[in-house]
This record gives sequence, structure tokens and C-alpha cells, in this order.
Amino acid sequence: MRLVKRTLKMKSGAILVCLLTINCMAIADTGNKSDLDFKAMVQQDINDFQSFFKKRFSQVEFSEYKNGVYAIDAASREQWLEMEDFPPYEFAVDEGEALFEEPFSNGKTYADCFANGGEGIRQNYPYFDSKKSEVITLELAINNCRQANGEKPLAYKKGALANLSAYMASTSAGNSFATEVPSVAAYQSYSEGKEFFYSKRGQLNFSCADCHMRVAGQKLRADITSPALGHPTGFPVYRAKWEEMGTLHRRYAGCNKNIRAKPLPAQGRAYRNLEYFQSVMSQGLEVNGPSSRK
Amino acid sequence: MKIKAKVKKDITKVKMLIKHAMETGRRKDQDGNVIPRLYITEVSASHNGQPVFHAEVGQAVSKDPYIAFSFKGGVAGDMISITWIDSSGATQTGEAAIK
Amino acid sequence: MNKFRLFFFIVLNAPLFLSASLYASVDINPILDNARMTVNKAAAKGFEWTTTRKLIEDAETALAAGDKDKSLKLAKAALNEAEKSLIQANYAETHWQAGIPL
Amino acid sequence: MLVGDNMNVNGKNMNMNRRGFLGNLFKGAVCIATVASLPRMAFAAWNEKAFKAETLEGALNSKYPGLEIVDSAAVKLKAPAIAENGAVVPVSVKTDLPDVKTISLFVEKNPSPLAATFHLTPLNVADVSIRIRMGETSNLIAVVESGGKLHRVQQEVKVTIGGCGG
Repeated sequence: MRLVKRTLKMKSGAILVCLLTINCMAIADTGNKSDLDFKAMVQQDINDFQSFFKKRFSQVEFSEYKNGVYAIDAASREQWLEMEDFPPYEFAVDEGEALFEEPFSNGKTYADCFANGGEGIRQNYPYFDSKKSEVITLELAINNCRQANGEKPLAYKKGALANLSAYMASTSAGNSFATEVPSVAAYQSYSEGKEFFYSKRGQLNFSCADCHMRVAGQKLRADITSPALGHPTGFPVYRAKWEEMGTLHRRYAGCNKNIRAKPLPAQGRAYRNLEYFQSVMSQGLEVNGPSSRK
Repeated sequence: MKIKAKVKKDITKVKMLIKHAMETGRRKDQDGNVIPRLYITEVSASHNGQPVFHAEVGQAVSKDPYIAFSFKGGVAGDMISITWIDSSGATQTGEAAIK
Repeated sequence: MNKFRLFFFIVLNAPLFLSASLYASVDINPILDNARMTVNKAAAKGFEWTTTRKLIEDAETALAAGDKDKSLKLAKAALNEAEKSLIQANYAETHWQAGIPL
Repeated sequence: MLVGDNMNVNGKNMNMNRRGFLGNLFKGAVCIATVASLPRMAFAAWNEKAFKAETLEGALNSKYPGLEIVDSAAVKLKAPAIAENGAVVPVSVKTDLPDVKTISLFVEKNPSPLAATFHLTPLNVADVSIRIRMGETSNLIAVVESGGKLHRVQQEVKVTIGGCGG
């Protein structure tokens, strides 16, 4: 951390050398992670990631990154604000609330599965479940709840599950993400998500970072790409393109298709780990889902 | 249907969001069959029973239509009633009190 | 920049991964078998492209319709894509850190 | 602030009897019903010819036969220069012109250019908003019917296709 702060004060040439050094250190470190202080490494990742965007968009307040591309593009922000004035996802929130309160056939409800009766807890997802040794997202937890109560799981990309997720997010507005990496096993999932994020894939040979870090804020085909910082905070979303609600993993699948990579299963291990990594990187930002997107 | 009505300095602004697919007849479903056209054609609003707004709309209106209008003379607590009808003749009425 | 690097990586490495004889071959089925096997390997690593299986299917359709020239062309294109996606997957495993833009 | 999906069950404070009848039909819950015999009076006739016209000129002529059109700075049209997505383009029209009877919106290159007509009463303030679809980059035209004339303003709205959506 101190190293990074010092490099910031140096001139450009020196910065490059230092950053390369850090980079090499990071590479060397990941090869031997079990022996290392993974918490410090995660913290270093968060600092590097967030300061990348601070440098790229120096005018943008940190708290604004919860608003996706609208944090950095004034023209589209104006249209977005008009949508948010009376957003189509209000129907989803109502429908989600009705579903949330409807008892299962055994008489129990979703509220019985979650802390605080399921209210104001969106920011606690995803988390690493040490017993199951896997990342649990909100959508997975909702379906786990259903199955524990003898109900069939819901489809993961849209519909009832997206509405439930929208309602649960709506009760958590303003709460901050503080996603933790508590163990070596958690660090393994985190690292897999990180590797996914930086790996180039698809016929177009793009990584998440290529579009949402390197060229974030620039035009890629017809659209300005959003900053990766804050990606999970506004989901689920009502997308104008879909003309309906969709979950984060639906969006991941769409992104993968855009670069002509075959999407991986929603709520499969790869996307959950990616969501975990992205949520850790977005630490400190507020929940503002559901929201509307283009 | 969702209705939000707010009065400020004698001007009441009424905003509505109607749940409706607004099918243009140009979209196809997953099996490639054309989804028949079905869209809202008219929306009427009344304030304490007096007509205050009427719109004719076409298929160019977005899915889940949003329309807003303003009128004078509303007071907090007054009822706004909105009714729409679509190309199949289906209709729905919603009500909200002015805030 | 990395995109170009990978491009050269692929170009330079391609002959190592391809069996040159297959590309010179006019026998469609072994090429298709190889393409299927290779795309499955890439898929197992999570790196399948959306376009590859479509090429294989199109090659099969052309073959069934008796258009051997077209089928051969498509089969070779499919094999080429499948191999590229597998190279991409292998490259990512060892080089993903190079994609961190700091 | 929000009352969603409340059926109007209170026909008696409706001015039009037939709307009251409508309301009484559907007591209680949210309800969408096909009413083949819906009394026409509940709604003014929908101008089918204007809405089905395939050209801007055809739509204008069907909607406002014989009215003179003048360009007017008194009509304020608010629409994005570049639409985020053609499926949802927020548009507002406002004017201080007196005695506004109607406001209409046309999208020149849509398959059916007429998007909406708002009928105002003397109680209304001429300030309306709507979200519309635009199939491609096109001129957006707003006309305000006031004083026996059409006051027109237009603006180009660019619609981009094939983006990845940010």
C-alpha cells in the first residue's frame, strides 16, 4: 500500500517501472498463495483497482460508481435520470414483494431463510460459505431457500427470481458493500474470479478488463463502456434492450456473447466467482439496485 | 398501473406507468411466429370525476408506457383516475390521491 | 496491443498445434472429428467461441447435401477456430496477469 | 405518494356514467378485461387513419386536415440528441401558447410516424412527457394546435444500433 502511494508521487517513467515491479510481484505471489497473507493481497488489489478509476476519471466521486456508465457519461445520464424518475422496474419490485411474502406450501416464507427477515441484506451477497466452500450469491441463496422448503428452483436470468432479487435490493438501498475474503479457500474463489476478469476470450479476444478498464468511458462500437468499478451494485436491472428485468449473470452472458464467447451457466462456479471478485473490488459502494440500464 | 400525482403551486403533475407489452405486430417469438399487434390506443384521466386529459397513442409508444401531464386546480387528497383501452378492447382503471 | 501479441502468438504457434496433413487433407470426417474434439477441450476450459459449433454444423449439413467443397472449407474453418480458442484458453492460463491494466 | 393498481370502484364520483359503469364492473382487484361492448363514449375515437399512415405527410394530413403549419420557437421539445436505446426515448413537449387544443408527436422514419396525440382541456398546462420507440435515426416533430394553427418544432434524434449496451 505504501509502495503504491509513493509511486503516485513519482514522475511517469518511474511510475511505469514501479507498476511493472508490482505487477511482477503480484504474478510471483499468486503462484504460492497458500503461504501468503492473502488478506493484504486482496487489499492491495482493491487499492490498485479503485485508484485505477480514480486516475482515469478524476472528476468522478467514488460514490457515483454505483451508477454504472451514468457516473461518467453526462449525455446518457440525463436520459437515465428521466427513466429513474418513474422507472419500469417499480413493477418488478412490487411483484417481487408479493412473491417474497407468499408462503411456501409448507407455510414458511423467504423471510425465514434470511437474516433480518431478508430486509436490507443485499450488500451481504455474494459471500464465501466456508462449509460449502463456494461463493453464495443472493440469487443462489433465494433458490437454496426454495429448495430447502420443498419448492422448485426458479430460472436464474429473469422473471420471478429477478423480481425477488429486485425487491430484496430495494430494501437495502444505501447500504454499502463490504464483501470479504475470509479464508484461503475464499481466496481461491476470489482468484478464479480475478483470473476470469482479466482473461481474454471469445472470437473477439477481449477480457472484461479490456472493455471495462482499458477503454472504459470510450466508445466501443456504438456505446460508451461502463467502468468495472461498481458493476454489481445496481443489479438486477431493467434494460431497455431487454425491455424487462435481468440479473447480473444474465448480463455476464450477454457480455460474453458480445465478444463471441459462449456464455457460461448463470450461477455456475465461474460467474459466481466473477461476481465475488467484482463485489470485492466494489467494496465501499452502496447498493442501488434495482436500476435501469440501456 | 402506477400513478403518482403531486401538487405544487396550483399545478398538479400526474405521472403514470402502465404495465403493457405494446406489441407492434413486428416482433417474433422464439419459434419465429409473429407476435400479434396489441397496444394501448387511448388513455383518459379525470380529476374528481372531471376529465382533465386524454391521449391517443400508437404503437410507437414504449413497452410499459410512461405518460405525464399537468393541470390546474388540483388539491392534495383529490382523486385522480386513469383509464386505458388497448387495440383488443381490454381496459383498466387506476386511481391515486394527489399528494 | 495484447490483442496483436496474441495474434502473432497464434500465427507463430499455429503450425505446432495443427496437423498440417489435416489442413491439406480432402477427407472431411477426420477434420470434423478433430474440430469437435478440440472445441470440447476449449469448452471444458470455459473458452468456447459462439461461432465454432455453428461452423461444424454447417459443414455437416453441406456434407449431407453432397457439397464436398463447401463442407471441406467449413470443416477447416471450424478446426481453425477450435484450435484458436484452445490456444486462447491455454494462453490465458499462463498469461492472464498480463491483462491487468495498471 | 403511490397508489398502484387500485381499481376504480367508485363510479359515483366519475362524471361520465359509462366510466362509472366500467369501474363497477371490476370491483376489487387488478383486472384487465376484454370488453367488446365498451361504450365508445368513454374514449374519443382513436384516429386510426392517422396512426396507420405510413408517411409523415400522410399522418399530418389525416390528423390535422387543412391546418396551416408554422415553425415556432414557442414550442419547447426536449429529446436526447443521441438516444441511449431506440426502445425507450424520453420526450417532453412544453409551450406557453394560449388555448392549446392538442399536441402531437411524429417520428418521421417510424413505420407509422404518428406516435401520440394529447388532447388538452382548458384546465391543462401544456406540458406533456412520454417515452417512445424510434426504429432508426430520425427527425422527431412536435406540433401544438393553438389558435387554429399548428406550431411546429423538430429535432433529430440519433439512434445507434449494434452497441454492446455499455
